[in-house]
Amino acid sequence: MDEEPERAKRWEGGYERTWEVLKEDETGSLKASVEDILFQTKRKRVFESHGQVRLGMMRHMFVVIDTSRTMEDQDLKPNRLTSALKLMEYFVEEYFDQNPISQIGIITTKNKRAEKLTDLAGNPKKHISALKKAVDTTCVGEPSLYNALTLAMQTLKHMPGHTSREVLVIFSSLTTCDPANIYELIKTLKGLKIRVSVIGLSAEVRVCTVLTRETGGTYHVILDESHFRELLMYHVKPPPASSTSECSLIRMGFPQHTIASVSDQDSKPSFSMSHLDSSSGPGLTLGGYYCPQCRAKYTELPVECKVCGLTLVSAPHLARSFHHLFPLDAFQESPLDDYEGERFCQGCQGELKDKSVYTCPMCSSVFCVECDLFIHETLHCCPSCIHRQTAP
Amino acid sequence: MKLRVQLQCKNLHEYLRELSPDVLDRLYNHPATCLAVFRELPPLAKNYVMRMLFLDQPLPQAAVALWVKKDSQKDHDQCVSVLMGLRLWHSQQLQGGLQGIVLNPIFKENLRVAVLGGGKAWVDEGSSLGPDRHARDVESLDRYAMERWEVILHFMVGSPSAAVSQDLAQLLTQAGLMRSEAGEAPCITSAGFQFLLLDTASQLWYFTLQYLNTAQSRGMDLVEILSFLFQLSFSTLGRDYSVEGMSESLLTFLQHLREFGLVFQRKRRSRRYYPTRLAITLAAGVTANSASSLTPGTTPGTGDSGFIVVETNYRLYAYTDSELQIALVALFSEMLYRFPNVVVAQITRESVQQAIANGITAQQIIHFLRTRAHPVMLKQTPVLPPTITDQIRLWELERDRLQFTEGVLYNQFLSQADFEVLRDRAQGLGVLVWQNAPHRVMVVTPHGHSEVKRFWKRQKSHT
Amino acid sequence: MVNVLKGVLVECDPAMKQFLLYLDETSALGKKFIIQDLDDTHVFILAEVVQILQERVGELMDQNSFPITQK
Amino acid sequence: MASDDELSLLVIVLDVNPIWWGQQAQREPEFTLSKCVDAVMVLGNSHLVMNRTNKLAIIASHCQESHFLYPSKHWNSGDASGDDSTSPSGDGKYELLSVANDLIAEEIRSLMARTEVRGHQTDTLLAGSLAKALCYIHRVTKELEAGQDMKSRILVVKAAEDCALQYMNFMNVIFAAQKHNVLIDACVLDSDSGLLQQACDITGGLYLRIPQKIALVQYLLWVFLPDTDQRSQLVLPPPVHVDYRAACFCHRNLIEIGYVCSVCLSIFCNFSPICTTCETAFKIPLPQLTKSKKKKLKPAT
Repeated sequence: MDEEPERAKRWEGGYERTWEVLKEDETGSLKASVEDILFQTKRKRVFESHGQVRLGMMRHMFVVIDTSRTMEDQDLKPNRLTSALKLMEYFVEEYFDQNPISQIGIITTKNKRAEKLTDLAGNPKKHISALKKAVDTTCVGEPSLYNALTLAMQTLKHMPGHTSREVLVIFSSLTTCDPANIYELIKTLKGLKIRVSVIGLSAEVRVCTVLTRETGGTYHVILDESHFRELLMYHVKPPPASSTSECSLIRMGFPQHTIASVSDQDSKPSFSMSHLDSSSGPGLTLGGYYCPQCRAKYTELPVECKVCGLTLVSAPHLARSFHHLFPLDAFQESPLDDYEGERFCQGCQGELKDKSVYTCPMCSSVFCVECDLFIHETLHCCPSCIHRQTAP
Repeated sequence: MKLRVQLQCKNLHEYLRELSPDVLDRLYNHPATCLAVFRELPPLAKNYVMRMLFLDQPLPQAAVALWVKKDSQKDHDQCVSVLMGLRLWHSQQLQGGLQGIVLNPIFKENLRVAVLGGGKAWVDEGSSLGPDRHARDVESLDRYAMERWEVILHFMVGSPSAAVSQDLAQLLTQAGLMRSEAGEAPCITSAGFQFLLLDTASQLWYFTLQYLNTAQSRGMDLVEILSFLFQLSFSTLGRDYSVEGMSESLLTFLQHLREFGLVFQRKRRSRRYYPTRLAITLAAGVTANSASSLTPGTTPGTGDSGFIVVETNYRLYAYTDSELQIALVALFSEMLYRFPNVVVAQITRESVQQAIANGITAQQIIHFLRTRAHPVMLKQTPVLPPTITDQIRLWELERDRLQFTEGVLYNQFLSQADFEVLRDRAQGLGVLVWQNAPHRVMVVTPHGHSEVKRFWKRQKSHT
Repeated sequence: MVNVLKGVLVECDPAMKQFLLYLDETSALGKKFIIQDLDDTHVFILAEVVQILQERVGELMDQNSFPITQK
Repeated sequence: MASDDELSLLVIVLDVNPIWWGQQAQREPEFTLSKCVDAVMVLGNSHLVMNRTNKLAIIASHCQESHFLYPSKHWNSGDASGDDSTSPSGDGKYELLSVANDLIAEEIRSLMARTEVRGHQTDTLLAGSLAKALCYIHRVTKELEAGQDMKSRILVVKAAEDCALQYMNFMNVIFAAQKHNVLIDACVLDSDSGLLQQACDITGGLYLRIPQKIALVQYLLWVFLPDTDQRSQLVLPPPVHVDYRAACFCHRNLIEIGYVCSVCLSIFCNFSPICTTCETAFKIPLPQLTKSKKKKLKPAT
């Protein structure tokens, strides 16, 4: 654990002639060249999606947010804390969008202490409201990586083996105040198969490098806000499941939603179980989801039944993550000049004007770059292939 | 005492509502007007009209009231009053004594024609004349329209090169945008300054309204020219139309429109005309004109959209070579540098105060900046730096620290009852400006004074 | 008996009112002009001083403003 | 009043499944495809006249393809100035509308004439049409000028049956729509559609199965013409009961309690030691239950 990481630093690397990438055109403008580079980066993300690997679809993740004094720095606007919390809200939403039956919890650390903002739970609303409230926290003192990780570990180690155990640390400070040897803790984390990833807001810190390397996580330091966002989004996708992780079939309930109208004589308002713990909100409602096992009522899904412990989800929740399992093949890029046929995109009907067209390998329909991106990032299915399916 | 004259720009509804029922009914005889009126209805009212478009039976009023949710009752009432006010809805007694509502049959008929077809063509297409040898493309029409319109604006700011017809100059004076002393060249008024800062669509609409107000005195038929105007706004850009079958007064009107740049006609006696983008966006100005409208209403293709960059240090960069635009910017800022395609100006307290003294409001300055903001500025939210907008408003408020209202003070009442009687009377007449019951003091407007005094005298004689 | 007086009602913030009272007391406009002090935000004044009063207020504001930009 | 710079795009997906419409013409000769197209055109026209900035697109969803009826490929999107070759209106209809309507009629005629029907599929490929609609919406959004804002919604006028094989694609489309805040409305002419019910429920659109086909125009104008702002004010049909139960991957039964594979989230109605979808062996040893299961259930993508 003592050897230096082999990865060379950027400044130790070869002399990069970054300016030579830019080329002037006849009129001396750099526009075409710059546009080219932008165009390439746009496409790049599409290719990064991995193919058929086993993914850990059920995730348990703790997000540790540093709320030490350094979070008051104003290099992110308006300050690091506000910016980070804002991005976290977006992250939580995306996370549940892509990992419908996973759970997340939030821990904050300041003043050499760590405390849980929210427990592991599968409903985004609670986390988001907690994050919204957290904007007013005062950032004081030093963070404690050790305490935060211990707190996360205490909960995560009880999670079943078929789920992933992850910790994501948003680390702003350059120091950490640890009550004991953190290297011992890293060993324990490794033993418990908890993956720890770190997003640094200031600069690379050695303890984080070691931490992430040992536990199999990733470590990045942000460049700016958009890069921060990009790095967060990287953690939205389910990670490849480690070969040692267990698999199992999980019993789940798919409750029906019953809508009772006020005019209906038989319907009576009843208490929702999800309101038992929180005093907020009206307890009595008419319709709801009834647990198929014990008939307890809930107003929102997904939820773990408080009475019988059955996980209740709806079919569309599961369907949300199908696209990870059956990813759409990347389209082939070919120059427009080589393409013969109608110069219209099969997706949006727009004229193909860019210098490249994208062909679906299955149905050989052509698409423009915008549609190519849209199809791979959001739609996850080829509009033309759908038509071929039933054709014999 | 100088009270600021606020440029009042009515929207289409306010204008139409002032017309007599007879004129309104005649207006609805043309599909184009129906369409224009329909389009300017509140969104909810539009849906009401659509729902009733294919119904021939009157609907019970109670049933219509059930269309909206309880918490939107206010919007519903407003829609009903608009529809009734424009005589689009008629009440009718249903069998069994219920109050029913029916869509104005003429309006219904013509809106159906506009949406679904049928009826006779609006105008003679130019195609009856055969293809035009001097056909104009969209670009040249845009250029032409802008040129014409700018001539008017130039004339208003007093550029020596700009000359307009007698009619137009007279119209500007009548509209209160310019003031002409006997024998002297007309000069711009404070209303004129405010006018200049509006966006083109609103300017056009304001101007058209003024034109319509004076139309009848020129012996023109209001219905005829309104119909033509709306018809113009629904025509297709870049297509030619024939003047065949137009009445004499309509032809005069066409000549005026030609001068404003709303239509293009190659020669005065040419048998065909092209509507320009100004004419087509005329109806768009109807909604955008509300003074509080904060939305950037850039008119596409008018060329003057998007050239101003404002920085938080009160620097203003205007990327334009138009004399007029520079003159407009100079209305409220201090010019620093002038380059062939850009001017640099500074927004200062003095310059803004000067503008405000000219009758321009802070809101108008901000609106001007926002509607002409450079595309780069449009990408950020808010479009203008808040420091600038706030400061401009503060500078205006600075002048408004004292509010003056002319009035007559009544004090030294003998009893609380006396005070209350007189106060309630004044309030009933709507002339009460201010009152303080514990001190028994009240202020009424000067013109309400005589009435209140008379009342008081009578009151005294009774007791 | 009711007393009737013609004039101008001025509505302003309390700070501004103090300035008006000061002008009145010092007879800065050549004479007393406040007819009646109504409440914290209202005074009733002579109509003829409005113009000059506005100028004085403008002057006051000018004194209290500093150029926020450098050229 | 709706601000001028907020555009509203309505994409109408019209089911033109020839088999269904053929049968329909025999069942009820007074309500045919051309009647339906007329009704849709009335809705389209009404939407266009509501506001100057309103935009419209109509997609015909056929057995084998989705075809844009309006705007056509050769038409510059959004720009009102059409090419001059189109014949001018001969009657009192608003010029823009008559040009659009002629185009729609022309396109649908050529579509129906061109495509030959193979097999006897009575299901229409709605998912494909919706996917194209979303691509189109995406493009129009990208083409907006700075500072402009657009609200878009999709209206599906559905005739034929659901296609069960489309489930996964349909769900993907629904989630994409939800992500982009695109409402999906459904006007169903025939039997209820479970997929569309879910689509409307998830995206917040309206689902209505109309009791009287002949009155289609009125239903369209009353229920589907108002945009989101006015919908919050108007009293509209209540949400329908949506069946969110899952269908197991092994027998396609609707189940209330099932078993989900932790790796691929396949749903099974009872325990099995190996996941048939991802071939993962589960840790918990269990007595062998049924082994006769279909090998691959995922549709070829």
